[in-house]
Amino acid sequence: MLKLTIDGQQVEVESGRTILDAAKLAGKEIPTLCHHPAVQPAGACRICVVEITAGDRPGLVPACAYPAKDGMDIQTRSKRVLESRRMTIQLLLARSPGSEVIREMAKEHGIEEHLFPAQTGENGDDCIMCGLCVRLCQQIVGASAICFDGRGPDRKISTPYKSRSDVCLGCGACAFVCPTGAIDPAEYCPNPIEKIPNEFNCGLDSRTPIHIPFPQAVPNKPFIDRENCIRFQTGGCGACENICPAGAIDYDMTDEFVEEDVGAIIVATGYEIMDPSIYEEYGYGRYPDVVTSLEFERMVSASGPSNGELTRLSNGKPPKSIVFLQCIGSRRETNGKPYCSKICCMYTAKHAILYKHKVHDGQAFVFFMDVRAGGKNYDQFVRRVVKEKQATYLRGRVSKVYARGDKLMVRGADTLSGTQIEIAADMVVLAPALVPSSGIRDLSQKLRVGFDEHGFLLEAHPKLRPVDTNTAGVFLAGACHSPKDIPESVAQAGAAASKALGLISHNRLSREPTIGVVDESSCNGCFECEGVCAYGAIGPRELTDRKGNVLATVAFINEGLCQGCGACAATCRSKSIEVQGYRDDQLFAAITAIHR
Amino acid sequence: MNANTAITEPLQSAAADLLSEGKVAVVIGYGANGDSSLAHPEFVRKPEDAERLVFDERCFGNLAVYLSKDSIRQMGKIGIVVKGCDLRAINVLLREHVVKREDIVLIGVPCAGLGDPPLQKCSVCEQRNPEGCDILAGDPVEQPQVDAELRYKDAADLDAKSLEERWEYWRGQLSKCIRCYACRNVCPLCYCKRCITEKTIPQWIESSAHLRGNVAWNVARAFHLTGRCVNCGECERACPMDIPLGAINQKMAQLMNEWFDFQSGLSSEEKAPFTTFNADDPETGIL
Amino acid sequence: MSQEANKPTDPSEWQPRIVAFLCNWCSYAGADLAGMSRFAYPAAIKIVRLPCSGRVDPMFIIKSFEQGADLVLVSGCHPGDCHYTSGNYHARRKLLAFRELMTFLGIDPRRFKISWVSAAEGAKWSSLVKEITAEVKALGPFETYSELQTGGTG
Amino acid sequence: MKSANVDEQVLYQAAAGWLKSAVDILQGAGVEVIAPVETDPGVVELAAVNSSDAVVTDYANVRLPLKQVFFPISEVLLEFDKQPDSDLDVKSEPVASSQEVVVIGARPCDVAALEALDKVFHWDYDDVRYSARRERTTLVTFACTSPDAHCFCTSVGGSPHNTAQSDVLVFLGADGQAQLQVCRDKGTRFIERLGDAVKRAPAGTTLPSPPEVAARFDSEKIKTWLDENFESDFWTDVSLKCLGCGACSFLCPTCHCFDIVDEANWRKGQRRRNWDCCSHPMFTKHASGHNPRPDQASRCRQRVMHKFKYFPERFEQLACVGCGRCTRACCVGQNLVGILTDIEARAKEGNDSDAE
Repeated sequence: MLKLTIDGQQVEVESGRTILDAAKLAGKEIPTLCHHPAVQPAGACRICVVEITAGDRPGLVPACAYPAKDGMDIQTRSKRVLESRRMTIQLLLARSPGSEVIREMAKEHGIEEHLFPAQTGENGDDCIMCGLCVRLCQQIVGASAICFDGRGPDRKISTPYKSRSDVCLGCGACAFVCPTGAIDPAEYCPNPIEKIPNEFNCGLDSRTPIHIPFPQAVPNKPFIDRENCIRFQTGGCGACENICPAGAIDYDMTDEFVEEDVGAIIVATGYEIMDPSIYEEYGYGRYPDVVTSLEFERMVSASGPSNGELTRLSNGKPPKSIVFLQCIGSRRETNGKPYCSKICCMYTAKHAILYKHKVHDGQAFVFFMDVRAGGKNYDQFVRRVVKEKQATYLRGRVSKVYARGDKLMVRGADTLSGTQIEIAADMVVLAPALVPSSGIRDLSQKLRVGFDEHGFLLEAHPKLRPVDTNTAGVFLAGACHSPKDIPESVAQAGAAASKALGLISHNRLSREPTIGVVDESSCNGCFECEGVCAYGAIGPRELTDRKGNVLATVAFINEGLCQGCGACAATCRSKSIEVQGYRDDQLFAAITAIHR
Repeated sequence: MNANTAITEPLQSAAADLLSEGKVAVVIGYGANGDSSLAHPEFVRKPEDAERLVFDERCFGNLAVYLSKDSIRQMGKIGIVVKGCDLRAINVLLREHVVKREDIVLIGVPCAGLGDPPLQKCSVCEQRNPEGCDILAGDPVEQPQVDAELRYKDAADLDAKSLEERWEYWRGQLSKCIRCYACRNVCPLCYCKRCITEKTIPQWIESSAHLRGNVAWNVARAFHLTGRCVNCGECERACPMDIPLGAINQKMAQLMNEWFDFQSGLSSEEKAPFTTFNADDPETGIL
Repeated sequence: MSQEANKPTDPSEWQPRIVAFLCNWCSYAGADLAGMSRFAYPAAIKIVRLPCSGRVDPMFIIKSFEQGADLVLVSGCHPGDCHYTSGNYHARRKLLAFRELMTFLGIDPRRFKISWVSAAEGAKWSSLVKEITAEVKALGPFETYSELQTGGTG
Repeated sequence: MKSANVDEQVLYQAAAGWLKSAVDILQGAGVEVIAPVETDPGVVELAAVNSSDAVVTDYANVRLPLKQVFFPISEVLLEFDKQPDSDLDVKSEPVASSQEVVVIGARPCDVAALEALDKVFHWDYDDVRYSARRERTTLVTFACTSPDAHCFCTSVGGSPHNTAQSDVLVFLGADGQAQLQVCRDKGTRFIERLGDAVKRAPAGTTLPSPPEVAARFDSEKIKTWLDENFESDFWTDVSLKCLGCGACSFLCPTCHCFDIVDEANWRKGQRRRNWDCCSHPMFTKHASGHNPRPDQASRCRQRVMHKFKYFPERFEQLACVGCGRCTRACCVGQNLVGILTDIEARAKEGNDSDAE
């Protein structure tokens, strides 16, 4: 370990580290521009200069590149240091007079007068020629797509010969690390730069390939989206590995299939919202200010893409009037879903309140078919919104949303007053129908659970077994079963959990006796029965003699899984399977008894 | 009877090798059976007996039927001589777990067709050179293009008749049945340890050789083979009363082909039509 | 039709015997609903309840004919609605093939019906039974089959 | 069967057209005539005929043996009925109609087989159905003219001209002529019925010599070997290819095993007697599940033992007439003569080794 003193404070660092590293450990802030922890230091911008007063050759050195040495005494804010920095900033101000970052830095260093005339035009852009982007593209991305091009005043960061590069990946890392935000990779990237939409925020902002999927994720750990990660695409980068202090990044980790034997399965796959763009009259997808309720939810969330600031996507201004449209696709027999999506009335009332929190002088309107506020305190909540004039409730449907100037004109009927009305809105929020998760049909086939025409999973009995499915051991919770709000989902999940516990907490399973039984003496072991079993209840069983020699492999019906449909019995040519209660001899007797 | 030496010789040496190397305990093949019009099954267990094996134009039998017999299986691993048509039956046996592929050695013999005039199955045979065998005895024969129309000709001829004519025909044919069950016992796919006719509680199929019992038996037989039968024609050959069982099997095979694009025994992997389904299967005539 | 079904039957009139194999969850429930909804239908039909149409073995149908049925009906859930997910799909394959086999042997396929009746289709059940009863009455007794007992070598 | 051998076998001559006259006369007298008819192309069966037109004469043998006339494939023994408002009603089927039957055209081997059947069905218990049918039936046998390679009647005590159990043995000549040899008194009655259609053959008329049927084995030697070889690997070897179907037994003119079944619903039904067969595994299976003949080897052995050992021991005759049907019908080329000559060879080998 090396011992050194920074601004009079003792600090210990490992050998091989820089003065900047040591200063960070000591909690001393040194401004940087061309520095990035993942990139080899270059000391290009000279903003990080510090003064060595003892322990080495005295003088000004760039902290980012200069190695820490044992016994060094370093000053980070000495007069010499500050003068040097100020001069550097003055030069940078001349080069990049428009850069917010440099001007902010100048302000921090008390610079009021500009010593040098500001460069203009091409020679005075935001690029401070620090070359961080070039180093990054070479060292980290591994593409070496950009370089310094030209000499003197013509010097510029660009691709060779300023032509569009075919080695540029379009990853945008250069723009990402640029300390002054001077780079637009689109200038030289042959491919359109596609930002990765942040799924959790409905694509309203973007995310990095390595990311934590959403704020309350369990486990709350980042993961790498391989399709977008440069490391997995080109083998380059590795920035996250380089900077992760815990060394937690392991590119060799692969997806794995984990097999567990379980006694019960609870399906809680939730819902998605239907794409409202199929209803052209509402203009979703055509007008940026027509958003879904889920997008609105993110927009007003403090952890959302705009940190809770509600602005119009078209022009960034706060929406002064907003219209909420209910039942978009729900309760619609033709070209939609016939069912009520159940949660929209309540969340829309909530959204109206949230809107008023964000835009105090805004005006909210809600077009509704019926307000369905069945639930504890639900109706009171909606009435409060109406009474407190948080929103104007209009009973009727909207026929058309169209743009006029920068306004969205919402034309609809108010059936209570019997009038046609048109509202000039800044934002329109749609409440689309809830639909089951898109993979539900595949899953239901795997679990052998039925689903209705909309894809919601079927319960065993609508009144008596609302949490069970017809497949023993599989239970339902939440919106995979039908649209449900949070309290209902929680209640059903609790019920499902207790059903599952009830099932697995006994040593023996009790069930209805109408199940298939194999006559092992005549079973051929052809396993055609296995093919027709909808429950995967049939498997092989080896018949052995006393010494353990296998005499035959015959079908075995798992009593816990069999539901007693009898498809196996009808398929068995040797009649070696009987369904108890519907045995062949019983049916034979029934058939012969019919005829006198 | 001229043994086909181009096949018989490599066949004998292959069998002798398999036996002397201990790769199989028995080779099921055909034996000369004197000057009979039918080469009989031969079970060779010693290399020196391999010379008893022949292949000629009298090798009608489908030896796959022996793969499910306990008396043969007890011997150990089985080498079996198969024509292309027989191989289809073995594919079904493999699919239905009657035998394991590793427990048998397939000695394929090319076959340009048997019978004079050629058997119906031979005239539409698309497996003259059995594929996927461990050993192929003799050189491949030419595989002519087969007119798919002819594949189900016997069934189609009967289908062209009216319902009443067909009933008259089958009434006559099924009346002859003496319930000897030769059709069942010769069928490589009728390997049930207990045939449905032998189950007495309940007795679905009356054992009496009256027309009612005969119809029930023949319907059950045909239905149990639907989607499985490889149309090897052994049932019809074995029937001492010359009932044209092949036409019934053909009819059901034709249906499976038409409805599900399925021909039995072409692979051991494909699922049998009655063990799977498609949501958009044919549905005509359902109320 | 419904009036006819409500009329007391003329004892001298020949009554067909229809055997129906119904799945427990759809068609049997549909027949139940027909009863609860007071939809009348002819009494010629005798019902054997099964868990699923997939339980039907063609032997059931043959045995019914042997026992003197003039018509056999198998009814299950509509495709996609099977209580057991896929029983009716398997039944559909087998029973349609079985009907083709019957037809090929010259046994009148009009004597064997397949239908899908859901638990909600009480009215369909009632009209279906009326329809097939009328049809089998027009066809008359199933003599092709009833005479079989005396035929054959024996 | 109440048709005793005649003291002297008288020979008659019949001109062309005698067969037609015979059928007409018999039908005129209300007699049921059963004769060989072509049922399928190339297939001849015994069946009731209305006229002589359908009767064929140029055939080797009928497919189903003569036994079916006396011992049908399936016959009703009794019928029962229990209606809700009445007592159980059991009706025994009439044993046989009293209608007279003449079978014209069975072959001598099939007819000779009746000797074995007569003994079985008449042994400790008189099978009234069989006996009644035998009693009402006259057998006018056609002497065999075209034995084939599978025929071996001469090895089991028969011949193409065997008269055993025949009432009349007919030697068909060219152009529809025939010589009729009366063997039993029922035959005499048959000849009387024919009236002018036949006349006594002049003294010294010779019968055609029987066609050659080579002797294949000595049944005595076979029995000796069978006596000592109940347990032998031979049975396993010989049964390997046997698939256990019933074709050989069902077509055999002497096989006579049967099963009795009830075919009923819960109100009424029939008790039937059906042909059965010792090759079928179910034949000996006990209700317990135990099967004393558990494999095809023991079943094959039973079939040979029964015909060539047990039956001769009990009835002093073989239960085989050498018709060769079993060999012709076998779908795997099992050959009874082959089995028997193998046995004979083994018997010789045994003797030789004993001598050493």
